[in-house]
Amino acid sequence: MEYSDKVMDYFMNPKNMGTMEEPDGVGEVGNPSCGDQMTIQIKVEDDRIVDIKFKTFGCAAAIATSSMVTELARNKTLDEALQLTNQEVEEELGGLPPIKRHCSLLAEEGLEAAIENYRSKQEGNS
Amino acid sequence: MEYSDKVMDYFMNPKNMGTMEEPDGVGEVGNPSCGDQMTIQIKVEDDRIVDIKFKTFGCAAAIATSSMVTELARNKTLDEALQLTNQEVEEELGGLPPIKRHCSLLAEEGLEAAIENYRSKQEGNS
Amino acid sequence: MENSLIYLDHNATTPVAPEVLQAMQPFHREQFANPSSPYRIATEAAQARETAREAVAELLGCKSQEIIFTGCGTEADNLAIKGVGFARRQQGNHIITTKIEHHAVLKSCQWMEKQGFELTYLDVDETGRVSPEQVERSLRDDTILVTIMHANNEVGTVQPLQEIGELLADKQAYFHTDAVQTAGKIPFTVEDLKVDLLSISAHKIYGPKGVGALYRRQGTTLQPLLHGGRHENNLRAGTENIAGIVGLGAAARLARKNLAESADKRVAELRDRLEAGLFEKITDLKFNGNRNHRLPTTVNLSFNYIEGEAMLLHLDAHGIAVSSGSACTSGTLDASHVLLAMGVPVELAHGSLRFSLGYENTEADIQRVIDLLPGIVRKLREISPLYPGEQ
Amino acid sequence: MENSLIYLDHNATTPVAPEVLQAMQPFHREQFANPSSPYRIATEAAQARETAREAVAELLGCKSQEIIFTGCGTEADNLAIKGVGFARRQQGNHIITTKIEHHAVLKSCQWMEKQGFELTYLDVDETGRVSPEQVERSLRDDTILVTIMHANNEVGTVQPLQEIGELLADKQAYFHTDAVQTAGKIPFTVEDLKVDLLSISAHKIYGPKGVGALYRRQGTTLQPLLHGGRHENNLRAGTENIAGIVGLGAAARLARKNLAESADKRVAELRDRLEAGLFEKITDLKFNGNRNHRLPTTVNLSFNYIEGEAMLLHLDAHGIAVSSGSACTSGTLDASHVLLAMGVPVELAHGSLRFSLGYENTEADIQRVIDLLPGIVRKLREISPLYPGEQ
Ligand SMILES: Cc1ncc(COP(=O)(O)O)c(C=O)c1O
Ligand SMILES: Cc1ncc(COP(=O)(O)O)c(C=O)c1O
Repeated sequence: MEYSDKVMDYFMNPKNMGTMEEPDGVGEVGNPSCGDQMTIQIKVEDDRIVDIKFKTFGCAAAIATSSMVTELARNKTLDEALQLTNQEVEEELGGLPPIKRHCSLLAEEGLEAAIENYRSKQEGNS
Repeated sequence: MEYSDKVMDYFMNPKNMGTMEEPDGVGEVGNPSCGDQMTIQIKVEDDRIVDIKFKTFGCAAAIATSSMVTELARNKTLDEALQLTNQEVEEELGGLPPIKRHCSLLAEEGLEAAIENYRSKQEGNS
Repeated sequence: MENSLIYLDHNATTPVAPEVLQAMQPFHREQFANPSSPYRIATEAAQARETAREAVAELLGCKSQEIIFTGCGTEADNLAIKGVGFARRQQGNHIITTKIEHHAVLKSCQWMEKQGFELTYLDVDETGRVSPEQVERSLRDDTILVTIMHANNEVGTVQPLQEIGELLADKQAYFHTDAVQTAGKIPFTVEDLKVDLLSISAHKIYGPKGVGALYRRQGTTLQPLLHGGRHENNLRAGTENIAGIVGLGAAARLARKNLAESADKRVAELRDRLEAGLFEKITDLKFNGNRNHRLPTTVNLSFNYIEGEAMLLHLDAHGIAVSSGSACTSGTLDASHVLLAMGVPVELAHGSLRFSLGYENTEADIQRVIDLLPGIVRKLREISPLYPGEQ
Repeated sequence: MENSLIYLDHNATTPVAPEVLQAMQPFHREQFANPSSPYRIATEAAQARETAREAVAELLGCKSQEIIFTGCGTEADNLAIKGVGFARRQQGNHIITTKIEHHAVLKSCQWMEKQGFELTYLDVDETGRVSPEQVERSLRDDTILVTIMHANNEVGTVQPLQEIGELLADKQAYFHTDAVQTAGKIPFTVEDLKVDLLSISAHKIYGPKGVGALYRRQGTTLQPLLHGGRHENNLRAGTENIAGIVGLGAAARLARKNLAESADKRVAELRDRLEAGLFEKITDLKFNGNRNHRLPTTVNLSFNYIEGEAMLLHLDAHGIAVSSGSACTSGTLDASHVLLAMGVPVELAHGSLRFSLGYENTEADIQRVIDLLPGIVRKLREISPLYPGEQ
């Protein structure tokens, strides 16, 4: 099994790692007993993701895809962000070993969950 | 599988190999389709083997034991010669590989057959 | 890069020792003959094979005719289990093993189940140990084989084989052990363990990969797994890997020498230092295994809130090679079946590292891990949504 | 002694070529890691394994995913036969093979009979060839496997696999061939032969002993023979013998180069010279095999009135290594099952020699055999009670 240089880079030096004060939306997906869990937080202005942070428990692929999805989503509108697929995340990272593919799903789902959470709060507010 | 030096010597330079004119007794044992056959001829004087010759079709062990049995039988009385066992032949040769043990039987049986043949001719004559 | 490598994964495999490599050398191009042939150069190869067999027999305290050379430890395990199963089907249908066996044993047993055999998989306690009483309770009249590993590759727990062997002594069941992790690493003989069959592998003790052996007590009925020529007393066909076999012989001799010089004790001291150093510097650390019955080479730890592979890759970036779970099961994402059987919670099983030391490791190696790992753990815990922060 | 060795037993085994040995060297102590591990030095070992897989695939004209590395040719044969048998039991129960297979195939088939499979052992003609028509006649609806060797190790006869493969194309039966004696020695691809499974062994083509491979056409159902870790696409467990696998890869590359340079034709010329020289000087000589369909390396002759081992040992005393019958069945005193199946009378089967040449043999080697053997034959015939004398 071998990770691409880009995966290793995003894993060793993850971008957008951490938490923020008062996020507008929060997604939590995965389950530690399955080996990975991800929390993603977004700040939204004018339907656009202006800040995004994550925390991930998991293997190198889980951490790298988490970090990449936050990079890709930043500054996208919510609709654009929802278009992001795990394939795109994978491709941006130069591919993943076959047995690690499922990790990129976590990232996609995490982002979706965060947007979902933001929108349901908006509905609650409106 | 490995032969002792003595087996190799008796195989490479067999003693008493050949045939004689007018032998007193002839033994023929074995069967080419089983992989070995031996002919043994003896000349008898005063109930004693005074000359002995053999020919053998077979592996190194068959040739070496044939040669050794003729060496051991020469100058023995017929009764003494009949006491010779395949163990003795084997021991004189410094042992045989286990799967080659049966070859020393051929030599013992060949000698017996030749003495048998001599004695039955004697009976016919008397 | 290789120069500065700190290798702490000796339970996965070891480098071939220089003296082993040298012993093997003549058998590639000079004494290369097929030892089954009757000519002289073949006889030399056959003699080298028998000398190696004696060396292995001496290591295990058995007769050299009781050693069957195989192509790896896995093959030795498969041969023991399937070989006994098919040979003794008349006598019975029941096989006992444990939940923490290496996959070579576990998957062989599962395959035997498909062939109609009945299997009992014994539980272990939280230290990874089987209880002899449980073995006794599981025994049936139709039990033909009990197979329990000597020491576990992941956590290093050593099983009470002697006690189990004693209670099997008057039973019809054969007793097999996978000693791939113990042969040459801790001193024992097959008589100590009271086993009928015992598997070893060369590459775990500074020998070459691709060669193993099965000890088979004289009179133990066995069917071959590889059919063909009459090699290895008709029990394992295939032109003998003479260089490999000679390498296993040399590795066995080296292991005896190392044991005689208490190399196992020295490595245990280093291992203890590593363990103490990490416990001192890292919080929320869990020890996996049995401190009283353990391989001298091995320590397995779970690092709460973070995942094993992530730690492993950070260490790798510093030239330190360790394992998370068993190397043989990577390629799977399941948590270690051994840790789970010991009752380790799944998250903690995912967060485990195995350090397995070898004779060439130094205090400096250990110190470097103690210096580096706490920072890596801190960094990964910061990324982890599970980490509550320092309490 | 070794310096003056004339080695004419290449069908039994070959010396490891210098370039093969060199390719293997780094994988004993430097790149020694277990390729299943996720750290960097392990990845290098895994890459070396995949490069070797590609080299083997190129030699056989297949995809690299279709290559399964094994511990020897025997294991590849056992894996093919038992692996298909157990995997396809639902589809049928009948296996077809021939009477002249290597024991690795023959004994595997006999074991399958004990497991309840039905076997057909095809006859061969007096040249050692199977007829495609007979294969066709033996096919049944429940035939799941046809296994026919590519070239026989004792007499070198090459089978009409392509014709057989064509008639099996629309049948459910898989087609396996033991190509241990042909891979790397004569040019072919798996597509030429139309086979689904094909066994090879490194040590027959200047590679190391203890490593082989099975080609398995994509989609061909197979059960593993060695259960355990997920190595080799879940089809062959056991820590990979990386040095050995790299050696097989290097041997495959060397074989391709040799074939490209028509080394097979050169060796056939030497072989023909040997054959002609012996026929010229020795009476009552019988050729065993098929002059039109034969391995370039091999000539098998029966010397009337005398026995093979005796000749062999005389040649050995002169530093010439040949074989009488198959090296793998020595340790038995039965006459070659191959020669008997070809209708050779038992005495003549006992009196056979196999000369198998390699790329390092010279004209001088051949000339020495032609000079020496007639005297040896004469001497042994003088000892033989069967010899009628020169007519
Ligand atoms: C035709 C044939 N098949 C199979 C084998 C077995 O190969 P290995 O010795 O590598 O197990 C051999 C040689 O021994 C052979 O000549
Ligand atoms: C306990 C145990 N058994 C069996 C094996 C299998 O040995 P091999 O890799 O030589 O097939 C291993 C190592 O992989 C092991 O650690």
